[in-house]
Amino acid sequence: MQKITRDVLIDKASALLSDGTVSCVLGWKKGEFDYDVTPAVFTTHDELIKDFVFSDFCGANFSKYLVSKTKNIEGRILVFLKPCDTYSFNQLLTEHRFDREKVYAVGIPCEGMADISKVRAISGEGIASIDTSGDKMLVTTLYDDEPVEIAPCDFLAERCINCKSKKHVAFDELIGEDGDVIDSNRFDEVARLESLTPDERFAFWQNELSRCIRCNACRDACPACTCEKCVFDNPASGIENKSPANEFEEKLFHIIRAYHVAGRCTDCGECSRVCPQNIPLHLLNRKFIKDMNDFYGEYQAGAEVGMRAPLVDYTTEDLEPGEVFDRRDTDA
Amino acid sequence: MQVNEYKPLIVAFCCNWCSYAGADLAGNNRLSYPADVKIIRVPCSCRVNPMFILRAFQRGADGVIICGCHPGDCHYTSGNYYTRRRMAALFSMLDFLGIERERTRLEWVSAAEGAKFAATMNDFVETVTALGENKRLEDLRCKK
Amino acid sequence: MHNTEYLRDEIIRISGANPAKCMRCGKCSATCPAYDEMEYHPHQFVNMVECGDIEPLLNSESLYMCLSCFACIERCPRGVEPAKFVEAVRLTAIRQQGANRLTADNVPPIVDEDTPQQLLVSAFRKYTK
Amino acid sequence: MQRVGVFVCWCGSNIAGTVDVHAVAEALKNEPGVVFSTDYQYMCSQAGQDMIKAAVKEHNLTGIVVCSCSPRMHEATFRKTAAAAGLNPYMVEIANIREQCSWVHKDILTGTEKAIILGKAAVAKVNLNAPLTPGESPVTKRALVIGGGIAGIQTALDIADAGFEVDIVEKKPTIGGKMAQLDKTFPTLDCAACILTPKMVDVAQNEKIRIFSYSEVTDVKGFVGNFDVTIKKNARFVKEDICTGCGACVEKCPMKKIPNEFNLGMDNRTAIYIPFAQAVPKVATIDPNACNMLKKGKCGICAKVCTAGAIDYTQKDEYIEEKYGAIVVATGFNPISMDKFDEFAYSQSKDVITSLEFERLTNAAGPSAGKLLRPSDGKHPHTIVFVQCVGSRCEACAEKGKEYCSKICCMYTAKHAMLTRDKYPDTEVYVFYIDVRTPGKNFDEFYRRAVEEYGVKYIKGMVGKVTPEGDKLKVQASDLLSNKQLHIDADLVVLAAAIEPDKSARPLATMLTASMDTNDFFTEAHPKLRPVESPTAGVFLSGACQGPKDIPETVSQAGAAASKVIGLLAKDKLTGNPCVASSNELMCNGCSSCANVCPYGAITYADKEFRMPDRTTRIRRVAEVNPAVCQGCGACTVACPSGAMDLKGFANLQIMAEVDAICK
Repeated sequence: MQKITRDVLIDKASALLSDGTVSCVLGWKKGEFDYDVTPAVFTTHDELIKDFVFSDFCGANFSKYLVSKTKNIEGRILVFLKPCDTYSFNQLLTEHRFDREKVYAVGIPCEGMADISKVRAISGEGIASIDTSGDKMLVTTLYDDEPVEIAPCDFLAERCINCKSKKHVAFDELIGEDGDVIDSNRFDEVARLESLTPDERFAFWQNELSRCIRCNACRDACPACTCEKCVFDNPASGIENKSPANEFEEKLFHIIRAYHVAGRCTDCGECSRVCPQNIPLHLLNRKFIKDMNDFYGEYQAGAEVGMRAPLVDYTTEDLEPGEVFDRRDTDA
Repeated sequence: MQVNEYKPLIVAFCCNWCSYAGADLAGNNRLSYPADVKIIRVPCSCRVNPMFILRAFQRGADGVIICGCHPGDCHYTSGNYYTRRRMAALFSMLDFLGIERERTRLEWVSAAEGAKFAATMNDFVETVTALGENKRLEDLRCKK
Repeated sequence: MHNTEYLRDEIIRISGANPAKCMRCGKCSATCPAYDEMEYHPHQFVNMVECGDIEPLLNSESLYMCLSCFACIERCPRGVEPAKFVEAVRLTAIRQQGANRLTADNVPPIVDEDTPQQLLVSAFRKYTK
Repeated sequence: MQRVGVFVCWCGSNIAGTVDVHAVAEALKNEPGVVFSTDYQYMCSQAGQDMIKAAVKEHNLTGIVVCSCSPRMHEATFRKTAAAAGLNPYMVEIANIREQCSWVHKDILTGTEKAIILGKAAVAKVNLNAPLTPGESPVTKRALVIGGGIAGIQTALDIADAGFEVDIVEKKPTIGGKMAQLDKTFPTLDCAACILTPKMVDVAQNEKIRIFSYSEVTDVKGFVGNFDVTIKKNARFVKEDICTGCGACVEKCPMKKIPNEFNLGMDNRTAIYIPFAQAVPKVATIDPNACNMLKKGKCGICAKVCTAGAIDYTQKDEYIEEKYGAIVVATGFNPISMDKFDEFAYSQSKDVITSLEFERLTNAAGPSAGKLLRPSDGKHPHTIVFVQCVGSRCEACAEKGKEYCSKICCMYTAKHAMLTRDKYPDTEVYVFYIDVRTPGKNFDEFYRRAVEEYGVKYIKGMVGKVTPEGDKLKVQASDLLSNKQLHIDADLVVLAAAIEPDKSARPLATMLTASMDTNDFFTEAHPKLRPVESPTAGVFLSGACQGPKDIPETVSQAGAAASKVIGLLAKDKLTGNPCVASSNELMCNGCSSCANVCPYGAITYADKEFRMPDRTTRIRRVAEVNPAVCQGCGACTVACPSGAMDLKGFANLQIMAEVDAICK
């Protein structure tokens, strides 16, 4: 259950619209069901009243939308940013992907967002409505009279259980209290996989990646994947690839995608959130983050605007690729 | 009795200024290494895109080795430092996916190190031969 | 021969310092307040450790003349830390059987009422295994 | 598709001995695009080259593959051949079947097999080659020298001598630098001023040279041949063109207690001042932090006494923009601060001085008019202790000293010691050294003379402690050779302080995108073969900004830098390497990843307008590569996530085609 309510956000948005601070609002719009919330642009108070929602299903990271939504608008756009979104916001500013002057950022607190597949696993199919009671979630399905009660630890998304920061690193205005960077256990799963044998790791990823249907949802939601033209869509890139024909191409796509966002990925977890096949794609990104932290010192993409990512930097004393393995073997 | 002895296919990316010259020196000194090694000349080791490495594996390479100037000696002052970071990250990721880490290597070979070039190639070929065919990052459509 | 090398490596290991870094400037000896009391001076310590010439050091009174003031460590331009070698050799010496430099029985004759407690404690720490 | 001709060279038996050249030529005939394939004994010979030219005409070839020795050997040769045949020289690819095939493989079957594969890779690449034309850029025939010490002066004079215009930017009110502060120069002992000041006058009188004194470089844009530089001329509150340097203002200025930096604070100057008698330009400068008129609006005496009317209290900093073809960095050095060396009591006693202060003390134009007197009481010192390597070769104390050897201290200390004994034979002079390093013409002889003829006491060992006691300095030191600790009652202690690059060098390096080492010395393009060039094209290095140097070395490097500059300015146009990076602006995100890794600062960004499919327009930030600056390493191509950046001659598709051909 979010501490902040829909009404507070609508009031804020309406006030900023009416005093002319912003000309439009990037917000969440309710869909057919309570859980399929989509990002949308609102321009009037009435539209907000009609469609704006804020719930445990508002996980979408709006930062990426600013790249396209700030073009060709008069005035500024209001955007609501959860703490993790602010990192992507800064990273995109570092990469000059949108004009800061065009944006009015309101930081909002976040209690963690729900993972609908986790909810569904408990409630069963046919979810008719979702309500909240205290911090619990009440899920009514078509097949049950009584709503199923689900505790946060059972419905929170993985990325929220391992939330890395409740601190807003960028905003014009903050609603509620700011939090702190959290010492999370987000690298535990990567470390566990590292401790397996190569055969076990290969089997794990073979199983995960073979489910990929190349819907491109991960790429389309990723705030680091904002290329004007993706290499996979570009015949001149040499690796144009629209659908994975075999195991190699499943791997190729995900390795290259993870490599391209390495050092720029803020670990927002959108890739795994949107994956319809529930592939733990964030583990690939976290592997790069963990490695770079280990090899070159702690680095959080987007913590500040203008930082230099590890892969576009160097020191003369860096580890050799071979030493990387030697070190890990001695640690193990 | 095995009729066809397994021969690995090795792609070596060599920077023009040090390692390619080192390979030339190995030739000048007639220091032999297996013909399984095929060299591609690049201006600097930092020109090697991870895409090229994956492409080589896709098309049937069993091992990929990147050679550049020793750290501090880069013709372009800093190119090999970027290579070192990129390859450390990429190789570690390939290992994470369960692909044999011995199939990828980064070595610094100067223009004066013909002997090192030959020794490195001999060693790499031996290592990859011991591993056998690349099965984990192959594209069956590209197989003969 | 074997013992020489072993001793040398042990001293280097215990001290955690590296005698090869020494550039023979002698600033350690120049700065040492106990210089005149010592048979082997700080720079000689470093050199002798490097050469594996540990036996004479083990038997030298110099070990107990070092005040552990660490002026040599502070001023060495190369970070060699000569006092750590003195310390390491001293430890090696007093760790041998019956080689305690100071026992409780030694204390009463040399102590008077002005002797601070702390001095005794640190002396025990330094001269007794 | 190209029309490719393949030419397989036998190289006598060098290739043909281990590779079946006919079989290679035959096999490559079947490759896509190949319309002609042959072999010949010596392709690089005139007959071989003629054969290639003829084939180009006869078969209308658009691309050439030569299977021969290493491209490092004959690529240039065959490119010229192609050009002579009317082809673009960059339509040639070499398959290295000698050094990397016939010479390293023994068996003819394996050799032939590999040669065919290497040939296929070259064919696959040449099919994707495109004609390349090296870019040309004009050269502004004027050089900028940053720093007006002996390095900058010599460089400027040499460039001007060749007939090119040179500007010197010097941040102090006068040129001359450190050398102007020295007394005598080793090993010949001629006076520094006697050899330097005529050069300073030469600079002032040379029509080709302009001096911007009391000025600094604040911005550098552009690239080799075409630098746009902004120079800030600090307000000196004196009209430079009117001031005659008569010194009347200096005489009358009531603010007389300002520490004189030229004498390192050992005496005082006035608020309006001329640093020294032979200053160039000989123009007064008002110190705005000391002048009462500028601070409080009261005084104005200098304006009253100036008959020329040169004083202008309202003068403002002036920014000058100028174009240059080449830039020489000659920012020089400074002794490091002695504040952190408490053991030598530098901050506790006036009689502990640095060697540069000693130079001023013995200089006839110095604070004591050349008499060696103690700064504290003006008495003649009878025992002098020189300490070498203070802060040099100091690995453990990085925050205090420097890891490197400062190179010049051994010699100037020998000079100081010798001169002292020569002039004042009643003084006892000790030099404490770790090693005496005197490699140089007549250097060791000089040092030996100090010992043997002048009786300077050289003691192997360092000084551990200096304690001021009464009017003496108690020096505690070790004599390593006689294994003794020495206690000397000295009257004066002279510290040979390590030298470091001037603080202005680091920000300047950033402006120039010239690289520096961890000690802030400029890095040379190649440590052995290109010692006076920076890796950044068009930026050259002169003097101690590149590493510690004495005067003869500085002057020879200054001359070398000048000759490089002259070589550059003598060209009307610069021809670049056409194998450079270029960005496809339609795909560029403007994310700056490429610029972050570019070692040459060749990438800039511009906001450009793009027409969108929906007929609207959008302004986007996109990368632009300056082909004159880019050296073609390709670091940017891998940093670019969208693949917008590619390298001509080594394009993504070309390299991948080679990979495919090899792995087929």
